[in-house]
Amino acid sequence: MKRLSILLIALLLLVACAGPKEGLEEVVGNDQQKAVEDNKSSKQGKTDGAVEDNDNNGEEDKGFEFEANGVVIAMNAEMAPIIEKLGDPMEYFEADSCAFEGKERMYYYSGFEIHTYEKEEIDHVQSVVFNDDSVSTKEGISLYSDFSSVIDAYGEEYTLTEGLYIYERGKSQIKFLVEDDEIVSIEYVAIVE
Amino acid sequence: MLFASYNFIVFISVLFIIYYIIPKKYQWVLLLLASYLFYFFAGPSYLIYIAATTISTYIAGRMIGNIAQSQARYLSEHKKELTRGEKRVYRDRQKSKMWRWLLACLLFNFGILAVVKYSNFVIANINHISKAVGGTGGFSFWNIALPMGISFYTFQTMGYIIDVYRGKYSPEKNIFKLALFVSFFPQLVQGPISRFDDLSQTLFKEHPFEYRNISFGLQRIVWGYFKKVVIADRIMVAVNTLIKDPETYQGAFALVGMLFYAFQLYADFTGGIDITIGIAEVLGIKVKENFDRPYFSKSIAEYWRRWHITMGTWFRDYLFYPLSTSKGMMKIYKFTRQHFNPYLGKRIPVYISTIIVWFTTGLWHGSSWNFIVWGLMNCFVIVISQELEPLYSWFHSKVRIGNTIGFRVFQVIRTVLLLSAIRMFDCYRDVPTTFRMFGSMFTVFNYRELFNGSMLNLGLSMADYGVLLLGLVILLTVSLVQRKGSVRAQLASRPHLIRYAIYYALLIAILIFGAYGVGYDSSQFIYNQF
Amino acid sequence: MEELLEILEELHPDIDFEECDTLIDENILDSFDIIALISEINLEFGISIPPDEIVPENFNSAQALYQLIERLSDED
Amino acid sequence: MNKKKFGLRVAAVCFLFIAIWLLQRLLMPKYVSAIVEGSLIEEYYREETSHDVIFVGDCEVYENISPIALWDNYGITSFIRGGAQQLIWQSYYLLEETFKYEKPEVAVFNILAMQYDEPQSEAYNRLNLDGMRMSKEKIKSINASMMEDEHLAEYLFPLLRYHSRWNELSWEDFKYIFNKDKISHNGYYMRVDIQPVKTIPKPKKLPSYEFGEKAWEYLNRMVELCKENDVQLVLIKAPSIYPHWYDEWDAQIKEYSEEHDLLYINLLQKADEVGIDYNTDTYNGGLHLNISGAEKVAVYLGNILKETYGLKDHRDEPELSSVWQEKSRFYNEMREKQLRELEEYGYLKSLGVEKRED
Repeated sequence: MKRLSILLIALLLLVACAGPKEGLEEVVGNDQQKAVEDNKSSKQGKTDGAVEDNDNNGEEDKGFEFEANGVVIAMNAEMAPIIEKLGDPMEYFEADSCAFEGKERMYYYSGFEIHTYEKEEIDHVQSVVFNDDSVSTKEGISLYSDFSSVIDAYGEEYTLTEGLYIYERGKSQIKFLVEDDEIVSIEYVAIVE
Repeated sequence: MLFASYNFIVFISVLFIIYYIIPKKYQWVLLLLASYLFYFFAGPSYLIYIAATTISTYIAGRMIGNIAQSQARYLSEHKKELTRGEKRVYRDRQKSKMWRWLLACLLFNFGILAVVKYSNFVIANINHISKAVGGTGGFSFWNIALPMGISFYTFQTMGYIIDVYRGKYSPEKNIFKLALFVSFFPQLVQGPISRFDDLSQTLFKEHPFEYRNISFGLQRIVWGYFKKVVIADRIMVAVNTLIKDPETYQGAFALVGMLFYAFQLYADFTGGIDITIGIAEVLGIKVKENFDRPYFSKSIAEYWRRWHITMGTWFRDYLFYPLSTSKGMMKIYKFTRQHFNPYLGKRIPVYISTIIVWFTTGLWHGSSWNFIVWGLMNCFVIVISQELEPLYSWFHSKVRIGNTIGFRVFQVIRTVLLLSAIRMFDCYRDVPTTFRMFGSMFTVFNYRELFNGSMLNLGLSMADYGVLLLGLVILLTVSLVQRKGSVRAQLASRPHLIRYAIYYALLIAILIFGAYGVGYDSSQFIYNQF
Repeated sequence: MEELLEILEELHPDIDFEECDTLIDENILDSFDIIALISEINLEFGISIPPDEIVPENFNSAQALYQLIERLSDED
Repeated sequence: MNKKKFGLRVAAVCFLFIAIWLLQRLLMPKYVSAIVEGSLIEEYYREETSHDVIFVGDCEVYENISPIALWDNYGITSFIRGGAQQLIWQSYYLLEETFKYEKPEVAVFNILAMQYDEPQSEAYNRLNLDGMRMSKEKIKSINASMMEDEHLAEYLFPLLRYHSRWNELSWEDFKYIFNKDKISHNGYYMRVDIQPVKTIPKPKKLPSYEFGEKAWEYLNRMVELCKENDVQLVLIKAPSIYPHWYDEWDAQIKEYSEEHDLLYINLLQKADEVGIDYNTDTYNGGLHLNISGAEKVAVYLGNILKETYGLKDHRDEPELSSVWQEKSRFYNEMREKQLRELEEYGYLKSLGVEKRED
């Protein structure tokens, strides 16, 4: 019994803190941590994080995807499995980057082309460009349709510069170039860190 | 302007030179200008906040001072004719006038702090509750930027006004001197929280060029940068990888993250304070020490007397004592004493105050539940160990190990582990995650993974770990040398060759091994959040 | 002084308060005692000890404490 | 403080600065065997004789024109101050700096850089700026080129930029700490291998074909600068097929050159006239020419420059001749070496070129 209680106390020693008996400031040891944290937490927006729901909106993070012949092409995805599913491209072009290693590769398929970038020697999808109106986005927009259809499908949250409407979602953008209310270019672009 | 930025280094270099060139009576004016310039770089709009605090505190201080003065004059002029009771009535009336000024000043300044720092936290909580009861929770967040260092300078300035109210010293008559006290730039970002009577002794003085001050100050600055740039900013890369993705990094990795964070926080915070005190030293100004080798503490209570000391004493002097000796607490004391027993009577007021203090301390650190829980956990541990005290005494009387070195080392390690574990609350994104991660250390047995190369996927290379290990050894060595007094003074008595070899090695180590610049972009990003 | 010693002895019957002048330095009084003491003094003498007087020098001996009480009541 | 003590302190400070300077030399990339493009800009300072023609611009100048061929065929002396993805303001400041050393007859600018109106990447900035000697122009160029998170201090003291290379130092870094081998031929980066053009990528539609404001500003300044120094400015577009040179761009440059009375030569349009065979004259599918293509461009361009500006044939000047003979020797030696290498391995192993799968 005695042994047991000694063991128990030894355990308590682990959990709690037995300081020697101390004077004035004993309980008052209420210091602080870090100045720095002060700023950190506020800027990290922990304020919101602490109380808000944690179920991240998956859609939001996923980004725009293009689908061709049943193959999903997501931005920043690895290219190899996509080629495997899509088959060999009609045409292929690779461009050295000046001075540094790494190539930009372009794969031409019917109606669209895929550009890739190299990261750690693996090709990833950089962008998808539409070349004719035989393909359309998942939301049903194809080249040469009216611009109003874009607003219907993608909403009003775009940024506009010189006729280029850019929507952003997750790590991707979709860009519509509009001339005289007609969509003349559609491009998916990866946001690369 | 961060401490670890080229701009800041240029800024202080230029300041040091001008400071010792201009006539000495303008030195403090230069510091005021420099401080406001420093603050201007942080965000021009922030100047409004710090100016508001300065002006309001100045006015309140002067008014309280005037009341106190006229009270003293009145009492000495009418010493003879007033009875004791009349004096008391007069004094109470004056006191309540002063109290109103103090209260107005406190409400105004803590009000600013509350609005900029805590309104979004409150809104988030209201929204959450409203959602829980079926509402929409639709209050939108305020978009207010948090002025740099507002928690620090507000506390420092409120300490001043409370002291003036208590009659500890008379108020500063020169508003620009008060402005310098509020905004003194080296301590603006992360403390220490100085006291006016202490800092003003050297802050407004004329400082001749003294080789020893400059040399010691510069050494301290270099040492601070070493801790911050070589150690803290490097290990931060791994810490951020670990805590940003708690789903992946469980068990052993949670433990590693916990220990790394303790290491990072120590190097970062004490390094920053070294830079602060070093800068002040070069300027001939003495700023209070904020740390006393905290990781050698044998208990959490002791740790809190050795870590961020100026913050702790602030809470003690301006919150804990007033609270625990307030009228309300005395009533509670009396009540429990009479109706229960003296033991409880002694404890309950103190514990209530302690809990409030820790709640506030948590809140001060950050406006989230993480920090509140973190504060209360500290409180919990301290209260528990206090209550278990008789048990420990009994234990020690049975098992005589209390004074062996082994036991002391055990105490130190236990304390560091414990405080690191509590600190997990300020790592992870919310309270439940923290509990889950803590639990995973005991339920997820992936400790073998630490040795299969996954440690190299955290953003640090083998070379980085080498640097960190070396850094840890140096930190430990310096801490041990510190037990014999100032490291710099001990160094100064060594032969030139050894001294300079050490200074240069440290300086070059920062230049080469510092985790700054391109290639550390990600850490730069994280860094900005501090 | 008598009342003060009574209060003190009630807190720690085992200490000779008339002799000891290291009450704080030797950790005889902990913060609970201090707070309790302040409350008792308030009840007994009608004097409130302000927070900035809570320093070791004022609490190290019964004598120092008594001087503090005298000083504070003198102001009235 | 006595004299001895003071002297010791000065010595101690000097020692520190020397140590830091040595470390800086050690840690800066040497650009000798990999990314040799980083050496191009600084090789200009080794030149001991002046030049008739100075080229500035991106890879379309330093890979596509052979100064040695210009000498061999016309006795024209030239240097290419080109750099990878050199931005127009970098070209401008390089010209400004060059004019401090010498006043050439002609300055040639490759116009593709007009497409960029903003700094593009830190890495390319480094390749173009680090090689410059410290000068007013260098600082102005740095200030015009810095990305958002770059700092002037890291250019003035490159140690701040390259310190983290401490764990990737190689033997090369020690070997070339003071002196580096020459890698270019008056700024020309030689390649003898061949990869024919198979595909010409389709141009992407752009929201706007207008060049940016900053690009125009520096083009104007370049025109002014050349006028002030009495140097003829020639604009060229090299015969690289990618990145795409849009007709809309061409029209703007054409218009501009007419307005300012400049010679503008679109070598891409005149590829047939130049004699470029995209099956044999390019080493990476039409982006850059190999030595055969670069010599053809030099011959074509040299003729125009000689005819238009009456550039003198220096081949009968003994002093210049001997200098350029040495350059030719180095040029031919490297060509032989690359050809041998190509034969042996099938690719240029020493240049860090990847082996092609096809």
